[in-house]
Amino acid sequence: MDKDNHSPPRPNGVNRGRRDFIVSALRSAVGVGLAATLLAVHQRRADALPASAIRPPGANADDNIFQGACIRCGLCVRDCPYDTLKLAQLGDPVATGTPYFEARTIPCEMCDDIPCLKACPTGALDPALKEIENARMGLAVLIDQEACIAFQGLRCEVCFNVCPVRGEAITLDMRHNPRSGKHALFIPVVHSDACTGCGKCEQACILEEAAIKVLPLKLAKGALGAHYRLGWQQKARAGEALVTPDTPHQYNLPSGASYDHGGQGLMLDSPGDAEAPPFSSNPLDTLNRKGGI
Amino acid sequence: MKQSRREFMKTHAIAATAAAAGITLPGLTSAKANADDGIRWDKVPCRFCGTGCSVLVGEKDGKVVATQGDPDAPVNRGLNCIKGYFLSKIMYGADRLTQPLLRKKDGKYAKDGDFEPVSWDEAFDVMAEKWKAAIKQSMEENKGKPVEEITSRVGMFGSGQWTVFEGYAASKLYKAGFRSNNIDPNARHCMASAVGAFIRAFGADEPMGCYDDLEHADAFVLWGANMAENHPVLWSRLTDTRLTKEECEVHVLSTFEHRSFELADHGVIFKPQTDLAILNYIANYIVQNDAVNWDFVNQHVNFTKTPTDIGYGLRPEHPLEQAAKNPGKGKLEGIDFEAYKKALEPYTAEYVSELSGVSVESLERLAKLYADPKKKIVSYWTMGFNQHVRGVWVNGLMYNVHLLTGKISEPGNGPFSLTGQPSACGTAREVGTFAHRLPADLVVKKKEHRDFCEKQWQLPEGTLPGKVGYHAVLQSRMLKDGKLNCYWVSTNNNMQAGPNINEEMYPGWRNPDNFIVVSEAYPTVSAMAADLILPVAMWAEKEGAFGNAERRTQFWRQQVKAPGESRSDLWQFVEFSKRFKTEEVWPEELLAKKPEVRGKTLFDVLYANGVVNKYPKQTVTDSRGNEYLSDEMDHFGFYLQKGLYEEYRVFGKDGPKKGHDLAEFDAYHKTRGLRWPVVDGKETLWRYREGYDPFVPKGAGIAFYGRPDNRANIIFAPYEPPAEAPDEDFDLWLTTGRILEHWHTGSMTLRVPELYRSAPHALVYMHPKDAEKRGLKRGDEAKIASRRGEIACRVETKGRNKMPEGMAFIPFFDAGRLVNKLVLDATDPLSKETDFKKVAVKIMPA
Amino acid sequence: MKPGAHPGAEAIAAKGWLAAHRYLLWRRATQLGILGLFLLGPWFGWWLVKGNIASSLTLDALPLTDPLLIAQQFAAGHWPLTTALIGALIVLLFYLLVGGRVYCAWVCPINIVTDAAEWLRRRLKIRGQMRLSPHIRYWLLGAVILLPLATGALAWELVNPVTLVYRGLIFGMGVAWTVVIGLFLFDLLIGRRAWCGHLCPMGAFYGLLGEGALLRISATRRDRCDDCLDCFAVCPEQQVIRPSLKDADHTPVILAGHCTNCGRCIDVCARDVFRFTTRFSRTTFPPAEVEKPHQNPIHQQEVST
Amino acid sequence: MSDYHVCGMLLHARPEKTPRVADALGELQGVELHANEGGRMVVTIEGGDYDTCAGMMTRLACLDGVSSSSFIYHEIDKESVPEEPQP
Repeated sequence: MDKDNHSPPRPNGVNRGRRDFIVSALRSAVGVGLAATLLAVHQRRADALPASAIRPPGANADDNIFQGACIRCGLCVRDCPYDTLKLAQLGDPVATGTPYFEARTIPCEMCDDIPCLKACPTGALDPALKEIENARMGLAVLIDQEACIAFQGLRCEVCFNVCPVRGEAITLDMRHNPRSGKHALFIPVVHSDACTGCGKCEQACILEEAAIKVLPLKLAKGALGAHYRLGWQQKARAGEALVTPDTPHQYNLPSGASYDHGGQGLMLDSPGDAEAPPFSSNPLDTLNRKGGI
Repeated sequence: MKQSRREFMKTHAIAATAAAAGITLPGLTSAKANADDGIRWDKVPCRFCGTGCSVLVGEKDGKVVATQGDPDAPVNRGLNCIKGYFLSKIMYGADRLTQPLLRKKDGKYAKDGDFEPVSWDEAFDVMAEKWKAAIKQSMEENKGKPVEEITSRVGMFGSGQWTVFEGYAASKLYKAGFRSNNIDPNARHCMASAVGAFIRAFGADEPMGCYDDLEHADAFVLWGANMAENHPVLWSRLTDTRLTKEECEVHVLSTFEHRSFELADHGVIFKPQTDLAILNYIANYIVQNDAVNWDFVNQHVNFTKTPTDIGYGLRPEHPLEQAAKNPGKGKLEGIDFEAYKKALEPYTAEYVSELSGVSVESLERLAKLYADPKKKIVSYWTMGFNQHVRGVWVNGLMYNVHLLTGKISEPGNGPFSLTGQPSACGTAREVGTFAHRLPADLVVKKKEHRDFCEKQWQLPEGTLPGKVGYHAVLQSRMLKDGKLNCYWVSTNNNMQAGPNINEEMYPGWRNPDNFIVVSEAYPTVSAMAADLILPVAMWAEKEGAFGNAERRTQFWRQQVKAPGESRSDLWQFVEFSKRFKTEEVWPEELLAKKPEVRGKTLFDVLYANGVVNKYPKQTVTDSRGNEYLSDEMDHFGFYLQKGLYEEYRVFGKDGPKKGHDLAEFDAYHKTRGLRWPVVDGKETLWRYREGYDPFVPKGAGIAFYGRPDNRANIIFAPYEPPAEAPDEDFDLWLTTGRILEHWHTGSMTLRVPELYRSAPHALVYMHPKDAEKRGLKRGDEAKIASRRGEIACRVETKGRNKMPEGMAFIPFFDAGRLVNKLVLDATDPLSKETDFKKVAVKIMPA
Repeated sequence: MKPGAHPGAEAIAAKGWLAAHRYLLWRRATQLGILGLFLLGPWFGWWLVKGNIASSLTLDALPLTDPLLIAQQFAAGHWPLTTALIGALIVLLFYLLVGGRVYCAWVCPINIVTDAAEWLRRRLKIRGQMRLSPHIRYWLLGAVILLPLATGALAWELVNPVTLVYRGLIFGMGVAWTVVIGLFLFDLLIGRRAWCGHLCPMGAFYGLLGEGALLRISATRRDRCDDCLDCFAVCPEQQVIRPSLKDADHTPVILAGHCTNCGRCIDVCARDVFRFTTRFSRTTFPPAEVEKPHQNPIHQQEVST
Repeated sequence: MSDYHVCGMLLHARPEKTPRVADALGELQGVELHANEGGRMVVTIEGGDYDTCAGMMTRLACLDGVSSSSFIYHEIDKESVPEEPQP
């Protein structure tokens, strides 16, 4: 309270006693409380980041936490060499003043030295992020498999070509094209363990409306229950069977049939061992063969 | 429109009958719906690469509104690549040229004037005046010279993207009309080495296999061919075979890792130029391990060797050229197997491994594959082999391996030289628009061939010059030296795609006493460097015919009118021929031999000669009653395309070189193309193989009838170093090439907004360590300089091409980053094809 | 103040227009100068200063951060990096020295808007006065600090007009103009100095900060005051003047934290009663002999007591 | 200028014979097979005038394997239309 304002006589002559003070204080408190709750509701709405707005690298996946850490200074916007980032303006569906980018217009170019993160004074863009490949701004998802012409068998792969982490974040799954019978499908497949959500694929997609879009992680990712593991992955990761493998199996088989336990199972006309090439791998045997050429 | 009403009548008939039979016809309704939205569909081959996919073009209200992959086309069965997907947009770039433009200063042509729109008459007047002056000077210089010596001051740079008709008409205009062999296609930059090797080994151009090899081979070996990006639909078929066929293997050899390595079971990176050594090693392995298919070799093969140390096709005064013992020599010399075996001996695994940087295991695995008689192998290559200072040799060494093992002309077994452009085969090679060729494998040097051609074209004897004309790189040099003064560039963008722009090409074009005409649809770099620009009709705006890489000739009808005053190249050549009287182009002694040509124009002699104008005006229709435009027919009053084609077809049927038969004109409108030789309407899949090739006599099994003794040539050639290699100050290799999203110089594909967005600028792909050493990182602007020029572009270290240390790659589609300023105009001295793949450069921060 | 005349008219007459607007011009120069520094980058590409008043980086070396924002961050449970902390410390010390609410007068862009509203209000002689208690801003400040505890985010920054307008000017206004117009009308129609004087939590925060400020305005020559009341008319925090000017046993120095050190009273006082000095200055000038005649009877009598 | 006649015919054939009939239809000029369900075949005949259509109908009727044929639909386009080249 303003200690030296012991209610001197006011110009309009009203003598404010303690009662008046309490009444006006109460009125202020109620008014401000109402304003605060309104603001809290507004904040709740602002926490719901629209899917098309992506935070810069290093931002916390939970946008509420990010909005607590970002003081809306715009230094990251200034240091982005590609004018990707912009500060949300009043009326944008994103919390006012916070930095975001829209992949379809200007994606993040995945700079190696992450200049935007270095510029952030408050650490809202987590300085623990050292490699841009570890950023998780979002996750690209090939949403519309009907529109994507690669799924129809055409050779597009533009999203694969532009990806800065190609081969890890996005790979081409090559499959037989049953319709044409003699062509292959080159299906782009995104891997969430490597995709940084930079949005270059969404920008480059040649369709009128991008078939591949970067979505916030919480929208894009499901989660396998911890109670279940994929057996073959665990075995691969362990490098050997988790449970001691069977001793070799024996079978009663008719002649000419063989059984491959781990593979094909029953093989009726068991092929002889692959014919060796008609020449020995040691050239001298051939050269010193009797009888000349 | 009338035809769609008929369509309704027919569908009503079907519907009524089906109803009576109680059958529901789902297809029926869609067919009806299809007819409803008023789009007329017709088949057209794709405008881009040599694969030759067929697309259906949808025309409505005079505009191409949509395209679709042609589901019935055997090559692509309804599929396209990303460029094919956008075919409907390439003709509608905002800055399309629609009027002839001439450099003028205060109303008159001036070399340094600015472009001003002019009428076609004024354009042709200025051109005719320049051409006549140059031809007059040539005729004086040729006085008294035999026909084997005469030269000319007029030239043309044509294209493997010409239609068959345009190539044939241009070839006639120049060789017969102007008596100039200085006409060369841009296929010189892409297939000349392949042509040279085909003729030397088999006596006949064009591959002996076809695309069906893709479905029958056990193994594929790619040599310097990034099929994944440059023959996308063929790569899709190759991938499908690899996925669905047991033990199918894919081996990819290249100087850097590109997208085709994704499918490679065995990827091999070798040092530039050492492919010569690797192939000799494989041949040596086959010979040492007695994997030679003796009954094939004894019956069908001769052993020869080629002169060595033949220089690099540079200017005669260049030190490298002076140092060469046999510059440009290529005469084969017969040898026996022992001599061949002895010549191969130095190429041991250790020597080649050390030279090429490829491990001995890799080399052996490759050699074992070729040597294994049970493995059917198809070898594919494109510019890696062709754009090579020893391109003819390396193509030949590839044939040696296949001939030694007899793996040739069989389903899924044989060498296959892939073609880059849609009609490098159909137009440039088969129609013979090269400086040394005539149609159907005939050559200008042989009198017998010239006589046949003169008879066909009803020309006086001795019209056709016998001296080989200026090839691509020589044209640039002759322009610069002022020996070539009138130059017409059509359907290519050589100022951006040709080598050594700064030192040779640009000075040549801007040489004041030259007059450069460019026929172009968009304001490209070549158009900017020209003196006169003629607006052209593109692709579906004209009737045309392409011949793809598997000898499949595909025709298409004109779908829409060209914008403004644009005319097809064919119209331009034939119309321009009207400006010349025979007296102005042929000397007196020639006219004396055939007096009736006196006073006639070249148009009368070359095109209104009773054969080309044999087919009267008619409406061009399809089997559904749809009617199509034909601007040339309306203008000239006869079916020009059909006349040209039918005259050209005789060369293949009755010419000295057999086995080049083509079907009649109308057959190609009813089929998705036919693979020649087409005899009694039947296509040939594998040439030289009894049963598949009608020209192989019964019981012969195989006959390389292109050669007099039906025997192919195994030609030994040694390893020789490239023209330019990295040294202390230019310490990096640079190679150039294409990417999937853009065609050649991007003049069409960069005008499609979506394609521009997917790949807007050329990048320099380099190894991260190389970048780091030079203070560069991904995304930085770098300056790339060679001894001849420099450009700047951004660095890419994580891109689609993973470069080995010491090598960089820059695509040439970006008009703002002309990588061909850096490229040396060294060529294969035999094929005269430029080596775009080996340049020494230095890279530093811009 | 003579009826019909505008406050400061006498001062202009007495010491010339320029002297009568000296601090006002200085203030506007500073406010627009700071804004100009931020705009050098986006407009001319000279990146001397990056960011905005929430947090900035000058010459890539000097970080400056708004301490109120840092306080909100602590409440939101986020521990900012040392750069932001150093920036906040520097700003904190600066304002502790020169007076917290110097921010309001010399930096904040909204001040220009509310001053303009006040000026127009006076010209149009709008009398409407909503019963707003000047203490609401302290409640609002409390809410602004506590909201992040509840919501986890800097909720106040969603609507904070000060940072909103400043950021808008530098990074793009969007619909922020509505806030400017809203505040202008709010101050013009609802009440005198409604926003800065009653509601703005930043004002409250910097006011608290300014309690112990060194730089103060002092009515050193209150003896010469002729009760023209011009200083009252222009002062945004009128309550601070009376004790120092009129209460003889109160020090002439205006110690109230609310004083924004805007210097407007110095400008408009024809008698040069006020002057910038430090809070410890006890100097009062002896009456009369220094002064030129032009004695005012009331004044004479006042001083002597 | 010739007119354009289109007729719809329904042919019945034994199911195992339909492939042979379909091949035979393929050889004929201006005849198209549109549907074939359990031996019932929907066929259209296009021709320039009455007697070509009529001739074709009789030929279809006596095709080997065709057990019965019925004539369902006929429409003529009288308007003068340029000579339609034979497919």
